[in-house]
Amino acid sequence: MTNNPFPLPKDELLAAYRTMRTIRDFEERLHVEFAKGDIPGFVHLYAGEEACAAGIMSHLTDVDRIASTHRGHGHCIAKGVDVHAMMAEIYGKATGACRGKGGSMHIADLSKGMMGANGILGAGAPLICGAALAAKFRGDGGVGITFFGDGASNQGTVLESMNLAAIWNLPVIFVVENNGYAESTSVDYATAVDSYVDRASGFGLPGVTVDGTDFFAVYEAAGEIIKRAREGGGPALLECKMIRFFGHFEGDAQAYKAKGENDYNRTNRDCLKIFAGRVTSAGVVSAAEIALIDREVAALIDEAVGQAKGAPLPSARDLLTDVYVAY
Amino acid sequence: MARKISMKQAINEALDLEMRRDPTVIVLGEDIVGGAGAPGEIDAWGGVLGVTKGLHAKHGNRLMDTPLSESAYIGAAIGAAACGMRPVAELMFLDFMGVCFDQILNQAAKFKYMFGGKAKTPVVIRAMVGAGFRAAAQHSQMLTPLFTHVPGLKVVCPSDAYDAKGLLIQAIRDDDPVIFCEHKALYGSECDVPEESYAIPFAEANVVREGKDVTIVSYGLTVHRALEAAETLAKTGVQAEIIDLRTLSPIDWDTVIESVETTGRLVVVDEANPRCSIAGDVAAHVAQNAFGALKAAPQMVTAPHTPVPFSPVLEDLYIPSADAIVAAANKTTARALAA
Amino acid sequence: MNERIKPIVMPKWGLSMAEGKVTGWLKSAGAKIAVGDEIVEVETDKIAGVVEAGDTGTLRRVLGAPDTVYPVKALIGVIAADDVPDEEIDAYVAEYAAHAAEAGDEEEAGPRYEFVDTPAGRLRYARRSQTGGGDGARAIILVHGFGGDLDNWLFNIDTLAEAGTVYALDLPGHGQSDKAVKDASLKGLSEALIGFMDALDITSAHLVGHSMGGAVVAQTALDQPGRVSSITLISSAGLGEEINRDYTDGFVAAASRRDLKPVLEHLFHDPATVTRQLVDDLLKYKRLDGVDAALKALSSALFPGGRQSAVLAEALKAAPTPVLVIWGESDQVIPAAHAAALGDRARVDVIGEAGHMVQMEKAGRVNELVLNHITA
Amino acid sequence: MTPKVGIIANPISARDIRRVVASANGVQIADRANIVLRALAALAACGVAEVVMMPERGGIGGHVLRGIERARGQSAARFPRLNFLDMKITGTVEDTRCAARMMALAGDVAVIIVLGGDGTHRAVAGDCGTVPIAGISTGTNNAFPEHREPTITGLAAGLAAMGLVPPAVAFAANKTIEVSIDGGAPEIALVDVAIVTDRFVGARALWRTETFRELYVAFADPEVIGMAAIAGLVEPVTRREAGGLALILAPAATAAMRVRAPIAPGLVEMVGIQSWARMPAGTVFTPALSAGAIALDGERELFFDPHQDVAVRLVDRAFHTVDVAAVMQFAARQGLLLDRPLEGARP
Repeated sequence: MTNNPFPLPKDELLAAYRTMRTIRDFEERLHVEFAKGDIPGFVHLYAGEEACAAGIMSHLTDVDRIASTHRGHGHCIAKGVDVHAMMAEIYGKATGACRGKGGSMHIADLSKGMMGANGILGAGAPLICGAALAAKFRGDGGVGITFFGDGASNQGTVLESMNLAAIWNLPVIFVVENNGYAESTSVDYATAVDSYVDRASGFGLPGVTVDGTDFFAVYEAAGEIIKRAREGGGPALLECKMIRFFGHFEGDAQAYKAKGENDYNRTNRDCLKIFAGRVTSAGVVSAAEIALIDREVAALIDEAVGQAKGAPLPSARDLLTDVYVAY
Repeated sequence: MARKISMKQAINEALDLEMRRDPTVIVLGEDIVGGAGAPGEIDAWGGVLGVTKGLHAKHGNRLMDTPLSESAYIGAAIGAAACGMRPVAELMFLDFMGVCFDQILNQAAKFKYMFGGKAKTPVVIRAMVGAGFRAAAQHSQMLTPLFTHVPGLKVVCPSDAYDAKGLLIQAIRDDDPVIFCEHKALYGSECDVPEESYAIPFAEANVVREGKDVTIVSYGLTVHRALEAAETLAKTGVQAEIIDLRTLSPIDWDTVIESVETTGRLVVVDEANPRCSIAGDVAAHVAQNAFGALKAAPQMVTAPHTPVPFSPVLEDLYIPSADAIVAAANKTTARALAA
Repeated sequence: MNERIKPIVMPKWGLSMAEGKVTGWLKSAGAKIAVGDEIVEVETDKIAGVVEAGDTGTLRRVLGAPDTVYPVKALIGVIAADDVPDEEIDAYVAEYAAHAAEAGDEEEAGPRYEFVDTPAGRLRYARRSQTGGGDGARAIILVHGFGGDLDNWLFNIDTLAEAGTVYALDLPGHGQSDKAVKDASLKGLSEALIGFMDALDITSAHLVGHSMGGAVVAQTALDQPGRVSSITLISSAGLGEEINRDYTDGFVAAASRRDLKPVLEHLFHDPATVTRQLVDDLLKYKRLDGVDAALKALSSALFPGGRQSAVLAEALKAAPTPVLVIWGESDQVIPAAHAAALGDRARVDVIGEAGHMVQMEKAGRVNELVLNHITA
Repeated sequence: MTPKVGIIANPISARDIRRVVASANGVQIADRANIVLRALAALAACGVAEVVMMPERGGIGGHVLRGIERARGQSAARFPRLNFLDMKITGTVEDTRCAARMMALAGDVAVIIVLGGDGTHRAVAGDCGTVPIAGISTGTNNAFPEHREPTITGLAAGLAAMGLVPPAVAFAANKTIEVSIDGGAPEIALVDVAIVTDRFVGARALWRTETFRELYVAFADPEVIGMAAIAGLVEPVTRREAGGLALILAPAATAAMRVRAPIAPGLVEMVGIQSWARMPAGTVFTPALSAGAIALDGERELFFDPHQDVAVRLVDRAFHTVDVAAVMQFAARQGLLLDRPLEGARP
């Protein structure tokens, strides 16, 4: 169909879907594998929140930098980090993205502009100010995006960074991924004024709230905000209202959620379903094309898990390397 | 060529030279220019004690005043370092680490390792350390041991202007995060410093005085106290060898061990509080690795296990004195036993 | 002042020397003294050396106490003939002290290091000429060796000024000259020397070179014979292939005091000469930006693989310039055997109990030989 | 039965993309709470004793209660009694609809004061039945609520609620536009319905003029901001006169006629116009565009595909609002707020 009413050409629509599907399958698979006991440590899953990562990262290139959260797999995949290296890292293997030294919470690939998932909530905000400052000094047009949750939005680092970004007019976008829960604590309890846009206003930053389950809502708003920042318009805040399909971490019984909440959200607020429904009903993408991506992604994740399981473990020697560039 | 300048000037010169050499070097901190946005003069302060004065005129907006917001700007310096810049961030007083420690402890120090070696964070965090300014408990601490404890960080503490310049230049060129500790009581101290750029390698202790009877290991201000003590000791026939560690992480164990193997006696002088201090670290290392060479138990001369007091009479008691060093040295020699 | 009484003073070895320590007397009071006799050992924070007699007579007073520090020019001994009465000597000593107090800061106005811009960069040099006495028209240029600087001539520059105006320069990459070495070959260094002479309007000069500096002055004599009145080659490179790689490579590689000290000990007959301060000063030099690159460039151009790349002996034999060769017998850097490389084409002196830095260790003898050679 | 006044203050409105693409602003939570306090003080001055308010979790209610508490500590009875509706809070527009329904069903709510933008007013208007609305604008892009000091709106609402002003004077009828897809339950717009080529809701706000195709307005006021301004600059139609206006739009580059219209705060854009016509009440209009999105009062809310039928219809006298200007004029003429404490002593 030549008449594409969406703000992305068809190939980019397909790419966005592939990104979201890859994140979803990656996370769903981790949920299963974690339960088997093969995966060490803490794992925080991004399933349900894919539209946010994909909608924002569709506007970025490797020159743009992101600082992620503890729930970073989605950001990594959308920013182009290799899925095989990620999976191997989560399994603690020598072939992992961080050679098995970081794990799920610290996957990074600076060559892709991914400055790391981060186990310290709110820590990415100052870092991304630095990334944006570097971009400004270099004049390379890069922007910095820092992701944080509704919980971490109460960290001083985030608020200090908004001030810093504002006074230095840094190309920084503060993205609040508001899934309603800071671990198990409701946003209504933990946040004095449930308006992150108001907080941004306090620093003179424009803020926008969008439905984070709607790829196009995120895509459009992020597009305008990123363009503005790239052109020197300064920092802004984007709040994405999202759904977390799983618990805070794997093993979380989610007793704090309402009865039926997950089922309702899976049925009615699944960003992949919403996206696929839109593009197919508009006739731009066929159901067969969607199905093909689904199959390809499933195979990719199978392969990644298989490779990760078979990959070598780090050796004792690796314990002592990579602490310093030179010491 | 060399001329006498103060440690303050030496630091200023190091920043100037490195900013000239490398366009990715930027300097940020509170009041490092001074007067930003105010109706009066720009470069009104040049840092709270004037260390960066005049650099703004030479390098313009590569020096940036920051809001009083240590988490944000120390973090920004670290983020910029991870993105190819070589920022020098001034924390003013190292005591302020409390409000930005996460960015140092969990971010800068960890990136290289946590990301499997695929990151480097060439940031320098300059900060004043040490007592003697009647600045009381929150502006006078020698917090070096807190940083040497953290793998991934390098910790430097020069004792004179020559070392300050060469070590700061090395710190800026170094690819790892460096905590650069400047003893405020030494800012005015002068010595011969070449005009040219030079870098002093890390983990290269300086033997500032040679002696055969007792090894005194120190860094920063107390190196000078140790030198005073050595003069006193010399009058009684005890020749003290004084080692200025210069860098605390990495640390030059070889020089310390070699010296102790000659003298058989060790006194470690540290302005930090005693528990888990540099003094304790050095004493333990020597005991473990050169036990056979020791003729007496190693002695530690440190600040007491108290906060830094305000009243001058108390603060003077707080800082390790030359007399205390002499007493400790005598304790390691038979002379003390005979007395 | 009584002209029959001659003072022995704390010497000033180099601009930075302000004081020195008497470490021991080699002659005791009442001993007969001849010119050039080693009288007293003095140590500065940089170097240990010996004060040689400039006069004949009897050592009438030993004033400098061992292990005591005296300022430069302080009276530490008195030489006079036996028939000078003790009262006169005591009066002299008293007067000397009073005079020294008056002289005060005068010395501060003494010669400073100077700098000159040349095609090879900005070069530092020291200049000495004696007002009255010496022959100001004669130019003498002292050229240090690999990794050295003009202070290598600490014990020579003042004495040699008796024969003319002495210049000691820092070659490119050395001392306080520009650290960039544009051409690290012998030709390049020789051109730098000619550039130095041009910049100071020195049409011709007696060239004295030590080690690598010897090869440089030899090259200059070959390329510009009209501008070179004579050459003196001290422990010189360019006379054979052998060179101690432990020294050349070790000097380039050493980054710490611990590494550098044993390397420097190769330079002297008496390894104790290598003081902590000497090592520190060289380390300070080696740390300067550009020095490492300069030394590596020179080392790989001149001593690749532990062999000297340029041997000029045959060419020198055919050249007209007068040549003096001086060597320390126990040289551990370049073998003293090379002293014979020019056969009877040159005057040769191999000095005992001296190493590669023979001009420092046996300064009196070297100065005497050079003065004779230049004024011949 | 003493009449009550209802207050619906929406904490979640006004965070749309126009803050970025233009320089729109919004009223912050704390300021919204202050607006409520000002309105409450005005209501108390009119004799309103009890107010019911929609609960929310954005912080307005808490701030208001703290304000009342502080006032109570300082002096007495500046504010009426305040109660919150007993309802489940979802944090979505459904809260607004629910509160409007409950206030309508209660029977003793005489007027509902609404804080919000066009979207909030639309949600209330759809569910408040016959209870009149007194609107206070807090949104970005508002054409419907008047911009006025909330104390005055509070006074007018209070006077009207207490029956001190005849309903014929106090309350004005308003038009709406209904949109239904495939004959389903209609959605309403208070000001305008725009048909755009986007086939997704996205960031909701309208700011890319090249996507504009059709526009239906209940009133066309050249003094207001937003899509209605396009119509207002072509042919003004007041809120009170019958019928609206329907316009066929076109890309500005190729249009026969263009209007420079303030389509959002700080955003004055060239919009191409192909034709326009009066839109009588009750007549069904069918968009010519076969598929796209439908924006209600400036926000994309619905989308339709080629196989779907879209019907657009103007409704006269759909709901009522407090006519603040008329009430205050009446109050002045009748001396409703005059007081003569020394009257008895007059000669």
